[in-house]
Amino acid sequence: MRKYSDYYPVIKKEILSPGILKFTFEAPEIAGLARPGQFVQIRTSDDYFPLWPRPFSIYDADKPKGHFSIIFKIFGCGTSRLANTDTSDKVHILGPLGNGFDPPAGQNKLIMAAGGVGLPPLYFLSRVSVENGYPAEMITFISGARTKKELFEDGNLAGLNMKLITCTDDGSAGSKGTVVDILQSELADDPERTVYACGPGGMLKKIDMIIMAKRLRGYLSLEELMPCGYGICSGCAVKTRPAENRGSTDDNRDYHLKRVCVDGPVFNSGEVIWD
Amino acid sequence: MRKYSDYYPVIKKEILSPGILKFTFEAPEIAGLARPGQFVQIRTSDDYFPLWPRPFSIYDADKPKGHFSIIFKIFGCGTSRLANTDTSDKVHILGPLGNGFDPPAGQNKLIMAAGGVGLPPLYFLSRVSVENGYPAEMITFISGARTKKELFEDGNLAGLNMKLITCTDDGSAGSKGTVVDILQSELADDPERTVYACGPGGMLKKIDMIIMAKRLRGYLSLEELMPCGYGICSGCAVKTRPAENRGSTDDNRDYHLKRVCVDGPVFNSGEVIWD
Amino acid sequence: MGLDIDLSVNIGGLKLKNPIMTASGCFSYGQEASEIFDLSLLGGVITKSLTYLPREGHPPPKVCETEAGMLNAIGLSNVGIVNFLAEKLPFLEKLDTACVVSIAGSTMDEYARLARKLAEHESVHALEVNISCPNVNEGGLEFGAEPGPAGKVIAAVKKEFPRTVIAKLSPNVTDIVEIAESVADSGADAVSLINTLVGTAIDINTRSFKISNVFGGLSGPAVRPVALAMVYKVVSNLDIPVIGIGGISTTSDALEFLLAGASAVQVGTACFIDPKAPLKIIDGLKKYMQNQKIYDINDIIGTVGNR
Amino acid sequence: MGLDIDLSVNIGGLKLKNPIMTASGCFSYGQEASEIFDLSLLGGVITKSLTYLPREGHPPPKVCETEAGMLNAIGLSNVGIVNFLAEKLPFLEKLDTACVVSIAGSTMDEYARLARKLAEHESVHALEVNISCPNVNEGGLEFGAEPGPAGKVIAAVKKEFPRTVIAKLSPNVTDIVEIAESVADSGADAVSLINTLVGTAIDINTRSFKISNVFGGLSGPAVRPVALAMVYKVVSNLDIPVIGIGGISTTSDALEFLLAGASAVQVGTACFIDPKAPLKIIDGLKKYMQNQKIYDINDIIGTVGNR
Ligand SMILES: Cc1cc2nc3c(=O)[nH]c(=O)nc-3n(C[C@H](O)[C@H](O)[C@H](O)COP(=O)(O)OP(=O)(O)OC[C@H]3O[C@@H](n4cnc5c(N)ncnc54)[C@H](O)[C@@H]3O)c2cc1C
Ligand SMILES: Cc1cc2nc3c(=O)[nH]c(=O)nc-3n(C[C@H](O)[C@H](O)[C@H](O)COP(=O)(O)OP(=O)(O)OC[C@H]3O[C@@H](n4cnc5c(N)ncnc54)[C@H](O)[C@@H]3O)c2cc1C
Ligand SMILES: Cc1cc2nc3c(=O)[nH]c(=O)nc-3n(C[C@H](O)[C@H](O)[C@H](O)COP(=O)(O)O)c2cc1C
Ligand SMILES: Cc1cc2nc3c(=O)[nH]c(=O)nc-3n(C[C@H](O)[C@H](O)[C@H](O)COP(=O)(O)O)c2cc1C
Ligand code: FES
Ligand code: FES
Repeated sequence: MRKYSDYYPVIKKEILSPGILKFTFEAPEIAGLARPGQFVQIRTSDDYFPLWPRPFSIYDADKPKGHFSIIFKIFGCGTSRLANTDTSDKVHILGPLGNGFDPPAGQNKLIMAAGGVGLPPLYFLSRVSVENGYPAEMITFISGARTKKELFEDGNLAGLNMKLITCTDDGSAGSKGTVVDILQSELADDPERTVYACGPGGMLKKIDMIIMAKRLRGYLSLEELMPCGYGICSGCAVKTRPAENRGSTDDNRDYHLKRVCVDGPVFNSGEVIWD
Repeated sequence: MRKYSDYYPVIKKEILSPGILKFTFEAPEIAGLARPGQFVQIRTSDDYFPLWPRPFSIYDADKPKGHFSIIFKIFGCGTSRLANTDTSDKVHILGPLGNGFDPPAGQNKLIMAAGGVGLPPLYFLSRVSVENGYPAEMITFISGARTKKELFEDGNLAGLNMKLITCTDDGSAGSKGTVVDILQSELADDPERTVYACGPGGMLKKIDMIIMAKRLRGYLSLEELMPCGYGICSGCAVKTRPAENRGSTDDNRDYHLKRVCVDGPVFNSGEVIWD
Repeated sequence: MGLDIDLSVNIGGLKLKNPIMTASGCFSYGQEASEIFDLSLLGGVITKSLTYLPREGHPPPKVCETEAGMLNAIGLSNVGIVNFLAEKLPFLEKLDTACVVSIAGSTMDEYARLARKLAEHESVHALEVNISCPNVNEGGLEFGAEPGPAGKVIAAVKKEFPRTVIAKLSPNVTDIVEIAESVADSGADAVSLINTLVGTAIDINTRSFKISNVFGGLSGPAVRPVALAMVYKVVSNLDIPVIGIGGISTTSDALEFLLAGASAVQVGTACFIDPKAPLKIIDGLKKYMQNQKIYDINDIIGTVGNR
Repeated sequence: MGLDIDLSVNIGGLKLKNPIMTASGCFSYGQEASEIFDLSLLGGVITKSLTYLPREGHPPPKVCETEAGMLNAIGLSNVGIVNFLAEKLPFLEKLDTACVVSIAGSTMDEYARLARKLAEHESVHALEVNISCPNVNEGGLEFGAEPGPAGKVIAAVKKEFPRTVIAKLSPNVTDIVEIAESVADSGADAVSLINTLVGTAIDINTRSFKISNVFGGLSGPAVRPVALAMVYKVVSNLDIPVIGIGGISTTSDALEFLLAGASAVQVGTACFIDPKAPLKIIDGLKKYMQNQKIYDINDIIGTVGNR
């Protein structure tokens, strides 16, 4: 798959909530190829703070305009420096990267389980699925955060007319409970769903267990440290079960390493061996 | 001498000419102690690009207000990042540093020879000298640059009513000629002067030769790489002649290292052994 | 429009169209980067170090960032020689660039067997013998840390492989010149240095090591001064061609090594932070030479201090 | 308001009120920094390495910046023992902090004579024996690079100096544990590591080395992972107290070394970029301990991996 590595300008900066920003870039080559679940590696400056570029999921891509956007949360050095980039400044972007989601197939209802800034790839997947004819009413989108001020939305999500459930751990907005809690109660109502999840590792692990226990189909999008993002360093490797071992518990005897950046970031439920 | 090391805010940014900026800081402790010829070490960020703080001469200090200012030219990483600092951002400043100039004594006329951003300490010295009763008409101030757009002035210099000569190497503004050229012709008119010089190494070396040849009194303010700026690393050392050797030519047999940051940056003419 | 610039170099029989190669372990086997740019622009490509059998390598976490550098304990994860020949070499063969295969063994015999297999393939222009991997017991420092074993490995490989043999040296030694001398005496056609420095890092919140293997290899801009010093020491003391490696990210970095006497350089960690870093260096070298009015790269090599 | 925090440590008989010291050559003899803060807040101060006679050191340029680090070839410029005793020690004596004098000699005898002179002064609480300066022939690596000579120097100093003797080790060796073991066997009360890594840098415009001595010592954040690995290796293999040095600039950096098992640390290059760095680290340690509800620093030392 062709990938592009170049300097592209930031053309729009939006603040969605304190510390959560949406950036739009003009990068026709990348926007033209981007699929839901894929990501880009971004480097703000030519110096070495931080050394590695930082990975961000593609939130949306506008092929005709040649734009794509990301939504990110300010954590440390890399995201702070990105946040300080001015409109029209150029940043170094490599992408599109990763396997992306398989488009939903068949008649199953879908549940999107988005924890925090795990939302972007699931929004993109939902938007494209609906546009490709997947009935919006068959998609439930759970968007969760720890607390009200970490919840964010730019209006597009609501515009898709899916069943949208927001939740916060502390109940300060939306339902009270974690994404996992909500997912569980949704599955209690209707156990025949395909689950797509993206968020913190702890959340993904729990969701994976639920999916496996219920023998559903599910896809998890992982976040790992990424030196290169395009498969050359092996630094992002995670332990996975060989296909024949799925479901086995004797995981550490026989594992296979996969690179999150090229073999993922989307993995089948049951594939990843969690710590 | 007491020195302060703390975070102080930039309170004013002025662009004097393309790539030459004047910054004013609110730093009462430093402003209160600053003497002409002294400098500060500035670090814009807590990361390590660049590793060392950068030295800048104090251009002026306003004790009552607790402000001091510098004028600097954008060269590389350190000065670029300083230039990008916003008003009210704090930067790390250590100062005041260095020996500073001996205030002019006696009846001699003075010549200030400022090459490029060598101007700040000589302006400060002139301003203080005039305020302390030194007759402005006894001071000739030569301010030179390579070309017109590298010349700068914020109006204060002219306000002192000294004899002010600006020059450019290419004649695009002021007299045509280098600071050294102008100095030489001034000295031809009136050889009994005390010379104060600050600017690039090559200029200082030539001026030192002239001063020595004419057996005048003169002071040179040097610029060297400065890891620490307060005397602990020896990194800024320059070769100097032991007092008894001044004027000798067999310089490399017997030299003494002095630290520009604490033994300087101001040296007596004849003291430094130039490469 | 100025004279043509000749960037070609010859390193112990290995001809490169320009002195910029990608370092072992920092370029996989080439396919991934070929989705980004045309690999034929490179002077040469060096594969991930191969062992006889495939290896998964160390468990994650395998990498972490440090100040202007990174630690890795990948643990020589590789596809093994058989899969390499079947799946990777055919791709590399088609490129118009030098193909250097890196090998690593846990016994002298493994090195020899790898060399023998690779000798059969003319498209393998050279071997780089990794005797310097700091984070595995196998195939690593036990050979590279002492002159005796280092020389023996090289002699064994040299016996099997008729083309250029490059010994890749470890910086984690008291006297790099001594090791370089030993491999030169044993027939190495060139040496490449440095592999990574041994390092570690601790997460103060979890109070655990940041990489599973505890010790990892430090690479990136942080190590460049150490690498440059070792290259200059070897160049100054021995006649063998030297390939410089360590933190090379920009044209200026590459020039430091060439000026110090390296006949070519390898770009490692910089390929992670900018896949096109090697290409930018090649372009930058041309510009530098144009400005300096030097038309043959060989007129730059080793000229530090004598202008 | 929480319990009191006890930061005091004991390193081979040397008692420190807290584990933060300033590194040799990065603090002169203390006077300059005393114009900025109260030195009595420090755990200890280590002087610039003294030789018997005064030394000017190498000619300029002596230093240059590198990525997240710096090179220096100061060349042991120092005032010599006689001037030190007359002009510098009286100042240090008045401080309420441990006074450690660093010594360096070009012969075994010079080390012994320095130790004998300093033994007379009770206010010299400990000696740090620099057998690891990478950029001078005298007093440097010729002793520190091999276990035999390293041990002999320490034995000679130990014979003359009745209080704590710390051996400062070089990282430019194949096996740091071997050297540490030799000095431990020769009576060293503690080891401190690392001194600088040998490095160099070239100015591509002037095509000359950036420092007059060609080779210099690399220090600063860039070297921290290497230093930490060596500290952890020595701690894991030997019983001797270890003082960690190398790139320590922040509380988190210092904690990495303490967690790895260092009983104290030294702050070097960071004193250049922020004179108060050692104080900030002391404050930061207290905060970290408060947050972690640990009230004795000794309960942090060496606890990496076992929580
Ligand atoms: C494939 C992929 C897609 C991603 N997509 C997005 C996205 O769309 N939006 C987005 O905001 N982020 C996304 N991330 C995460 C993002 O890359 C990190 O937040 C970023 O790398 C942090 O860099 P930093 O330099 O700011 O923080 P660092 O300085 O690297 O880290 C600062 C601190 O934050 C912690 N930290 C870093 N990342 C995370 C995290 N993800 N969760 C919790 N703690 C963390 C670190 O452990 C550290 O303690 C993605 C990651 C991957 C691998
Ligand atoms: C005591 C003292 C007082 C100073 N006062 C002032 C002042 O008042 N105003 C001011 O603008 N500067 C002053 N300087 C110089 C200033 O410190 C440097 O310009 C600055 O350190 C450059 O840092 P940088 O990171 O931007 O450039 P670097 O990245 O360090 O250097 C970039 C390039 O510029 C070159 N360079 C750096 N400094 C100079 C220089 N001074 N002249 C020519 N080339 C240079 C370097 O060799 C390098 O090639 C003073 C220096 C000293 C020692
Ligand atoms: C992730 C990673 C994997 C590496 N794998 C190998 C390897 O398999 N064989 C080898 O000889 N060197 C390996 N190296 C070392 C590099 O080839 C190179 O010698 C070193 O990283 C220094 O160069 P750099 O600073 O440009 O990265 C690896 C380095 C990194 C960072
Ligand atoms: C400018 C400079 C001078 C030094 N001089 C000495 C010295 O005289 N004796 C010594 O044992 N170490 C000396 N060192 C080494 C430091 O004490 C320390 O071991 C090393 O710099 C690593 O620590 P750092 O990264 O915190 O600087 C010097 C280091 C620097 C940067
Ligand atoms: S990040 Fe380098 S292989 Fe995945
Ligand atoms: S800059 Fe450190 S002594 Fe002058």
